[in-house]
Order: sequence, then structure tokens, then C-alpha cells
Amino acid sequence: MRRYLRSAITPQLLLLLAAAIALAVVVSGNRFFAFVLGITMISILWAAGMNLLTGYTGLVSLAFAGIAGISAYGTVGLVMRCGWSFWLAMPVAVLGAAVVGVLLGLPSLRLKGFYFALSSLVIQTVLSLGFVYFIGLTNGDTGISQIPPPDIPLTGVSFHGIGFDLLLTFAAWLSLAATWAIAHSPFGRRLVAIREDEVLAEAIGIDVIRNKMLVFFVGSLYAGVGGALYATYVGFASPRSFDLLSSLSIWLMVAFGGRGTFMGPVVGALILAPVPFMLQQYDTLKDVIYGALIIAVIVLMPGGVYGTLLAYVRRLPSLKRYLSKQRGGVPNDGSVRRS
Amino acid sequence: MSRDTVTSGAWRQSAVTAFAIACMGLAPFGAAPAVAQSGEPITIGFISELSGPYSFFGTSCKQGLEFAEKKIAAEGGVLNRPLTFKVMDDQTNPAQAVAAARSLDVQDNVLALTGPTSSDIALAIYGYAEQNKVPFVVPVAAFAQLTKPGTKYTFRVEPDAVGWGYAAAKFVAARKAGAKLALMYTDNALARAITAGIKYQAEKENVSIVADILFPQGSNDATVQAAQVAAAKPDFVYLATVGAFDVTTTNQLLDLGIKPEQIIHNVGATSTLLGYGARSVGSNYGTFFDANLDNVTAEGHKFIDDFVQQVGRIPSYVENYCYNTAYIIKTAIEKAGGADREKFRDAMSSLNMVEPTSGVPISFDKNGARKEYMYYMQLTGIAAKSYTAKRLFYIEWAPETLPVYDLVK
Amino acid sequence: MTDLFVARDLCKRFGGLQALRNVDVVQRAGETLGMIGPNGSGKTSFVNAVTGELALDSGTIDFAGRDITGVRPHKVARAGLARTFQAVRIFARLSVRDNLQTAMLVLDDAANSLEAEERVELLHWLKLDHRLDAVAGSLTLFEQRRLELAMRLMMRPQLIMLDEPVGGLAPGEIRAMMQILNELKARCSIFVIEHTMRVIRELADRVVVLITGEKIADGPPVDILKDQRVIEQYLGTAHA
Amino acid sequence: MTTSAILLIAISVITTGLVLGVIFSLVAAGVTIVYGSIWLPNASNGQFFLTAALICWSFVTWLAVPIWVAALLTLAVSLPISYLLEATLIRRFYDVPDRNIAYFVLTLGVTQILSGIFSVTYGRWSDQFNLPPMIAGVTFIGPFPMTNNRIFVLGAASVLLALLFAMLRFHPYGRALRAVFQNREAAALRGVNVRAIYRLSFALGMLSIFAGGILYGMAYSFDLTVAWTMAVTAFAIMIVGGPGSVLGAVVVGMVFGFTQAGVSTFTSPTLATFSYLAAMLIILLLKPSGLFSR
Repeated sequence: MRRYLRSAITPQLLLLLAAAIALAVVVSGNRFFAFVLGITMISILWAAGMNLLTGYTGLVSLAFAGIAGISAYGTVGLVMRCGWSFWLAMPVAVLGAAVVGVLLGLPSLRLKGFYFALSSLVIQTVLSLGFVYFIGLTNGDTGISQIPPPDIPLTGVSFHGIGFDLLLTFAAWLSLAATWAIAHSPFGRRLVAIREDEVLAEAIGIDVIRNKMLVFFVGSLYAGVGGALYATYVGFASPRSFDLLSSLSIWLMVAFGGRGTFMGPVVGALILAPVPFMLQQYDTLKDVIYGALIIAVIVLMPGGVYGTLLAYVRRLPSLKRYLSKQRGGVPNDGSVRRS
Repeated sequence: MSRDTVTSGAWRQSAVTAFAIACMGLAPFGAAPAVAQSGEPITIGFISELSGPYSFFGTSCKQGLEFAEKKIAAEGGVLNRPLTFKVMDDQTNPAQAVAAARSLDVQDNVLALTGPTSSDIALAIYGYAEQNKVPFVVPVAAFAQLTKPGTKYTFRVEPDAVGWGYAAAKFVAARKAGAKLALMYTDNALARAITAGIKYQAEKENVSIVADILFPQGSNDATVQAAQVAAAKPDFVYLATVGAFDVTTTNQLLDLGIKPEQIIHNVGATSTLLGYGARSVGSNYGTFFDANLDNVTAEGHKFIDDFVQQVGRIPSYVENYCYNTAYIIKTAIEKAGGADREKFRDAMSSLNMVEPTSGVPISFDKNGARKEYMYYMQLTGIAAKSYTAKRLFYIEWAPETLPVYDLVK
Repeated sequence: MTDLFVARDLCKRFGGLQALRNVDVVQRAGETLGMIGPNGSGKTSFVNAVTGELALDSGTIDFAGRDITGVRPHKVARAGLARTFQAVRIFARLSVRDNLQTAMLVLDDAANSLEAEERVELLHWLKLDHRLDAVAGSLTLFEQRRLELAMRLMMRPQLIMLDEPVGGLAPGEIRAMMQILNELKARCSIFVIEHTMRVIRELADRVVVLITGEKIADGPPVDILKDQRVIEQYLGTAHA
Repeated sequence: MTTSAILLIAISVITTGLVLGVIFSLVAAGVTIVYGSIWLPNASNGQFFLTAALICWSFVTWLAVPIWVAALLTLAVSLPISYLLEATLIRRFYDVPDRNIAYFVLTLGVTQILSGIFSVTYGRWSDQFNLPPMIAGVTFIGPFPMTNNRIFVLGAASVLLALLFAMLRFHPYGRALRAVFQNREAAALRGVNVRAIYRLSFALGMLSIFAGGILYGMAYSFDLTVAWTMAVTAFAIMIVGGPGSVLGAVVVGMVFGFTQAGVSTFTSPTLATFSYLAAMLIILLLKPSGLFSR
């Protein structure tokens, strides 16, 4: 275990942490940009969790935001109604949300490939309807307003301003560190095996369903933590904050940045999360630009922004050799044989 | 992807990346801050639903507001300074709305916020406004929580939805003593509040509820429910469904032999009234402003005529409230004598004016709630692009008449 | 010799097609058992049923004294029954090293995992030691077959079921592969599917013949070649 | 409750179930044909469904043509749209291994663009849209008055579904299409032009979705939110029915229609919606590959 922890503290990660904190400090003079940055940090956390599911395991979970919503409503309910500390309420709500997530996901975890994505889309719809319908727990589509920010235990004050931004930055970093540790553990290897070939994974003794359940649970934890932080950071929670479109946009960050690469989703979140905020005055063009950007990336950079750049950079030193060799043989293009 | 894409497509890839980075980099400059200085324009932040599922209402509101904005500019602005509205799209998404509020507050240092037409969006901005002490004038959101006890900076122009229900029950009782009423409504905050008000007041008015049907959002057919309602033989059917489903439900009720005179629409917006079609003539609807009212002022008529000419439809209460909101803000600034948030808030609190378009008085209680009122109209005719209606009923009440905060949480 | 695996009365029906019809197969420890039959005769269905990928309609399967009927594939693999696939199955986008490490995962905790020097010896024997950093998908088919074999042997199985191990290989490669398979007998028991007699005759101690889901013969290769039913229904048509 | 009231509700359940069912079936058939052959999960099916209804509305409103002309014109318009999409975006992924994910992202991008365009155009013109009835008047079925327009919609959708079936069953194209559903490699070996079949099935799928949208617009008022509702419903039907199975799409589409209509007589319509989504999850648990999968 210690080995994995040690490998989690890589120069890359430290650099990322430093950059994130620097960015937070630099923009903290402007509360608007700080807010957008805070949302971006939560998006990074969510994208890291989604990457674990989609990128490493090949499970496209479109119920992600719904699970985040369960945790958000749980946390808010425990804090505002029962007077719990955020730091007690959040873990309870996150665990609850992850358990509900696994129970709802159970039938679809047996589904192969893309069918899982489609059925998770239906699960998300059920959750969204539930958020509106169970008005006693969620206040329906009115939403819950004036949600207090997390308290700093034993001090009587709560996180606000730059403190909250740093908390979110830390959470984003922690999520990346956790993803790194998981990706480099035997568990992570099993997940990759499942993504690459479920039948082969089983043939070499990997319990596919159990590992899928486990990763679904872990991914739901990310969703839940993000949900609790999101609701308290925005100060408002409503079914619209945790709907199918939210799930899709988190998933898009991963696909846009590059599935299965460690940094890809971070890049995806950094680019896509601020776009809607930055284009708030351009209401007529915004969706079209967003859509065109997505199409452009999938057509021109099928591996995602980061994935494609990475492949490009890796080829660079060998470019000459590659060009001179082009006439002979068939070099590996990394495509997958399918039977 | 094959390798020839890697070589020949390299420039394309860089182009896309450059485009992405450019989008990121350029976007903030679009939102360059405009600092309000003495002698400079007074800026109000207008956040509304210009895209997403509520775009129709947000856009309608914006259109109403723009008429007033132009008129105020022609009249010489306010305190000899131009009054401008900075428009932001919240995409019908609460987080976007909060971000927009923050942007307008921090970047543009606006005097006040206004704009949303959807209750949950308004409530999200409400949280920000109260916490950061930014005055917030809500033109078209009917949720009572916006003015719950202890509210300081938020002012609600539209009567609250529980009150709509109260007015509806009073209206039904006035039409027929001991009437049987059926309710059909969509699962949303507005409809839940309205029906809570109806149920509360119906008991007092000896109106019995014979059917109570709640539809989930995204419903598309109401035939079976219409049959259930028809089987319950009500005197009136109160509809609080939304958008296209509202029209579908109305038509299916009519198909099943319910008379138009028995139907009460919660509220009448022009496009929906036209959508009901000619067979709906005779049905009733609630409203707060209507082109067919006798008390429309000369300015009101001019607004209606100009609006019809430019937009091609009759303005309804939404456009009217957004038009009036600009004047409410203007009057409060004049009263405050400058662009100071606290003084503006105090001026709003003690405001005493009438709506320029209809002469209905406007004043707010200590929580920012308005003296409430409602009309009930009957459709008398529908043409291709216009309709006629007559007033059947009018009621006024004080916000504290109803235990609003017990009825909705 | 003890019975290593015993399949009794296996039946499986796909819609209107009877893929397996009351098939009985017994394999003794140390024995190399072959299974032949034309395409679509149910050979792969048989392996899929034994390794748990296919749910049987009826029948029982014992392996190493344990009932493994209806046991899920990963448990069958862990119990020491490994298999390969007709179309070679490796993690094509991962490196050879990653493939092998993934195959070792399961046995991290198990007592029978290979020691480091055994692994080196195994890779040397299969001539994969110089290819560790290559992307598996870029290997030749023969290398991929060897990698597949190495991945299974990492788990130190008692029995390995090979589904057409020389399929698609060039003549020279087939000879090399036969050599490897003959050496493999020292490491574990082998169950091999082929649709040609050639491989089976050289490799197997005993042969089971499957036609349209039914076992029509069972015996040493020499006897099978003389079996009138086999000649009529299979060899006669396929190799006329 | 009187017998006639019970009869009234019972017949309303049947007719509603049928009308909703055939429309669901048409759209789901369109989605399932495309997914079964090209492996393209069309996330923008709801937006195209809406596009059809809006185009039809535009023809009626702006060109003032009769509704049946508008409907036919709209169906015709679907062909160049399909061709354009296929030629620019869909075709280039035919041989990509994980193309279902690429297609999903792609169609999400299309969804975003279409919904962006609609929300600032149609969305600002009105909050709801109506098509004029094809046939006026009502026909009484027992005590239940059914509008002739809805009878027409029911009939037209049934005819279209029957045509679709007949084509898949008897026309050589249909047989080739089904061969591709079952096994594209084998089909290619047998001399089927797989790419041509892909193209055909994309056009056919879009045509089916468009037809569903037009008929929906005739039966109901519609607004922009119908796109997502329909997208999710069509996916749910496809999952339960099995991929590439038009029969599955039709059977499950009808079941969904009847569930939505029927369950709401016993309980609230919200619980009815929950119930069929829950039914989907249970079916997945019992038969993960879908009810009618091969």
C-alpha cells in the first residue's frame, strides 16, 4: 500500500498542485474568476472519478450526476435539518449515495459495452424524476437555497472566499492522487484488463462483475464528494444541477480530454468547465460553439485533446525514422484487432 | 485513426487546439468590466433564461424590458444618467445563474439584479443576493420563498403562487356555490404552490376537490386522466400544466366533452392562449395584466401597440412585468438619489407607485412581498395572431392573509 | 491415473440448433486429449461450457475432484483450468509486459504462483523475453499465440484447453508450435481442439470426435482413423 | 363509479396506449436499426424527432401548405439531412473499433448544436407548437370520443411500421440489412455491400424517427423539451427490446405506451413513469441482452 502512496506523489502531480494553487491565488482578487475556477476544480474531481469508470474500466456511467445529487441532497439535509457538521454529514451522504449507486447499477453491471451507458442514462432519468418527486427530501424543483458553506471544525467559522477555493483545489488534487494510486495498483490493472477484453479478463481469473461493482462504488464516491462540495460552493441545489446534461458534460470532459490517460480528463475539465461561464453573454452562439468544439475534437482528435497531443509528441523524436521507414513493412498503428 | 492522419492532419490538429485555446483566452475579454462612475451609466444586471427549456419566458421578459429601456433613454435616463441593463444568459441553470450574479456583482459592480422568470433560478440568485447584499428585483417568479420572513434585499413584483390558488378558489366559489373542482397539474414548484393554495382555500369556500392529478415533468398525453376527470363530473377543471402539455391537456379535456367554460387555466400568456385554438373560446384564465382590461393606461396601450408592431404578438403579464420592473427600478433610483445599493434597497422598501401600464399600485412589505392581486378573464374570441377576453373577476389581498410558509416549504 | 476432468451428459441448445447432445468426455491426469470435428460441430461450445462461459441446459462437469458445473469463468480459471481462444485473445493495446503482469494478478495471493526465475525460464522458452516492451497487437500471430500461452502458464494451470492452437499459422510456424506443444506436456495436461486430424494425430493420446453436437467416437488416434463412422461422416467428406 | 365511466376510462387507456405505443415504436425502430447495423447510438434521436415536427410546423405556418403536403415534404427533407450527416460525419468512423463511443460523442455534439439553434429560434417564437388536424371531427368508440385525427395518426403509424417490417422481411435490401445485423463480417463475405447497407440503414432510421416526430406533432402539442423525453424513452425501449430487433422495438414500444397509459389509472402518472423505468431495470437483471435479441 505504501508503495502505491509513494508513487502517487509524482513530480507531475506536485506540479499540478502548485499550478492550481498559484492559479487560485492569482485570480482570487477577482471573485468571479475564482468562482469559475472553483467550479472547474469540482469538475476536475468529477472528471477524475468518471475517468476511473470510463477511461480505465470502459464503463460509461451517465448516472454520475444523479449519484452526485443523492450525496448533495443527503449532505445538505443532514447539515441544514439535523445540524450536523459538514465533515460528518458528507462522508455519511457520500457512502449512502455510493451504495444506492451500486444497487441501481447492479442490473446494468452485467451489460457489456455500450449497453451499460444506455441503461445508466435511464437510471439517471429515474433519479432526476425522483429529485423532483420526493419533495420532502429535495424541495422538488424549487431547489434548496442558502446552503451554508462547510464549517471549519472546532472553530465556529466556515470556509469562504479563498479558503473554500483552496479546499476545492485540495480536493481536486486528492482525487487525482487517488486516481493515480488506483491506476497503478493491481486493482487498476484489473480494471484496464476489463476495459480491454472482458472475456479474456475472465479467462485469466479476474472477477469482472465484482471488480466492476467495486470501481462503480469508488467512482460513486468521487461523484458524491463532488456533489456535496458543489451544493455548498454554489449555495444552491436543485434537480437541474444534477440532471442528465450534467452527467453528459462530465463524461464529455473525459472523452474530450482523452479517455484512459491520467491528464486527459484534467485538460478536458480545464477547457470545458469554464466555457459556459465565459460565454454567458453570447447566448445565441454558445451551444453551437460548444457542439462544434465537441464534433471538431472527435473528428480531428479521436483520442481527445490531451490523448492526441500526447501521441503526437511521442512520435516526434522518431518522426524522421518513421518517414524513412514508411515504404517498408506495416508499422503498428495501435489499432485493435476484433474477433 | 491511421497514421496518414497523424502526418497530414497535424496542422488541422494544431488549428483545433489553437481554436480551443483562443476560445478560452478570448472569452474573458468579452466580459470586460465596465466600472460605474459618477456621470457614467447606472448599470443593472439582467440575468434570464435566454437559452435552455425556459428560453421563451426569459426572452419575452427581455423584450418587455427593452421597450422600457428605450423609453427611459428617450425620457433622459435617470438622474441625468443613462440607465443600462447588462444582459446575461443563465441557460436555465441555477449554477450558471449564480455565476452570472457573481460576475455582475464583482466585474460590473451593478446597482441591482433582475431578470429571472423561473422560480428555481430566482431562488438561486436570491441566495447570492441576500448573502452579498445586492438588491434583487424579481419580475416574473411567483415563489413565496423569495420573500420569506427575514428577506432584506429581494423584491418580488409578481404575486405569489399560493395566492394564485387562493384567488382561484375564491373565483370558483364566486361562479358557483358548492362547486366541484378537478385539479390537473405538472410536478413543478409553481403548480405545487398553486394547488396548495387552492386546497387551503377551497375548504373555507365549500368547494370540493373531486380529482387531484399530478403529472411528472415531460408528460405528453393526458387522455386517460382527462377521462378520469370527465368521469368525476366536476363543475370546473383547474389546469396548472406547462407549455405544450398544457395545450394537449386542454384539447383532450375538450375532446372528452368538458365545456370550455368549465376550464380554468392558471395563467394566460398570449402564445399559449392562441395555442388553445378557437374551440377553447369561453374558457377562463388568471392573469395580472391583459391587453383587454379596461384599466390599461394610455402608456399601457402604447406599449401594447408598439410591442404588437415589433414582435408580432400581444404582450401578456410577463412582458408587462418586465416593462414595469424597469420603471420600478428607475423610480427607486430617483428616490434613493444615486447609485448606492443600500439607499436603493431602502427606496424599494418604501416605494409607493403605480404600474405605468395599468395603474395597479406597487408597494412592498418589509420582506419584499407585494400587495397581491389577480384577475380572472374569459376568452371571448381567438384570431390568427390575437385574442379577445373579458374580465370576470378581480381580487386583492394582503400577503399575510395566507399561511404561505406553512403551505409550501 | 486419476480422472482430471469429467464431463457428463452435456446438453446445450441455441434456439433450433442442438449445439451439444448428451456429450460425455473424461480426461485423465497427464493425458493429452484431442477433440476433432467439422466447423460448427460444437467443439468451441464444449470448451465454453466447461470453462463457464456458456450456461448448460443440463449435464455436470467435475474438475480435479470438484464440481465446476455453472461456475463462473474466472473461478474456473483460478481452479487451474486455463483456456485459449480460437481467435487469439490478448490485450492488443497493452505491452507484452503488461499482458503478462495482468495475467499474474490473480495469483498475487495464491500459493502456486510462479517464482521469478520460473517466469524468466518460461519467457525464454517461448522466445518472448526480447519482445517485452512491444505492443502486443504489433506482434506476429505466432508471437501472439505464444504470448497467450505464456499468460495462461503464469497461472500454473493443471489443465489447459487449446482452441485450434495452430490456426492461421504458416507451415514453418506450425512445426515450431507443435514442438512447443509437445514440450508443454511436461508442464500441464492438455486438451486440444482441432478440425484437422494432422495436429491431433501427432499430439493427442486419445481423441474425441464431435459431429453436430454429438460424440460419435472416442479412442486413440490410430483407432479413430480406422473408425468407419468417423470416416463416413467426417474424414471422408472433409479430406476427400 | 358507473359502468360507463369505467368503460370510458378503459377505452381511453387502450386508445392512448395504442397511439403512444406506435409513436414510441417508430422512433425506437429508427434508433435500433441504426444501432444494430452501424453501431451508432443516436443520442440526437430526440432532437431529430423534434426537428421533424418543427420543420413540418414551419411548412404549415410559413408556406401555408396543407398538412399532408407538409408531412410528405418533411419526410423528403430527412433524406438530404441523412445524406449530409452520413457523408460528413458518420462515414469516416465506419471502420473505427470503438466507434460506438465516437458516435455517441458525435451525436451529442449534434444534439448540442440543434438544441442551441432551436432554443434561440423556435424557442423564442413560442412556448408550444401545434399542427392543424389532418382530419377533423370525432368518432365515438362506445362512450369514448376519439378524434379522427388521432385515429389517423394511429393508422398511419401502423401502416409505416407494417411497411418497415415488410421491407426488412421481403425486400432484398431488407434481407441484406438483417444479415448485417446478425454478423457484418459474414455478410461482407457473402458479397453484401456493407457500406451501402450502413448508408441505407442510417437513412431508414432517420426516416423512421422523422415519421415518428411528424405523427407526434399531429397527435399532440409539442415544445422543445419533448426532445430529451423522447431520446431517453427510445433508448430505454431499444435496451429492453434488444439491439437491431425491430420486433423488439415495436413490442416493447407498445408495452411502454400501455404502461404509461394504464398504470396512471391506479396511481399517479409519476409512479407510472417510475414503474416502466423500473421494469426496464428488472428485465435487464433477468435478460441482459434484451428480450428479443438473437
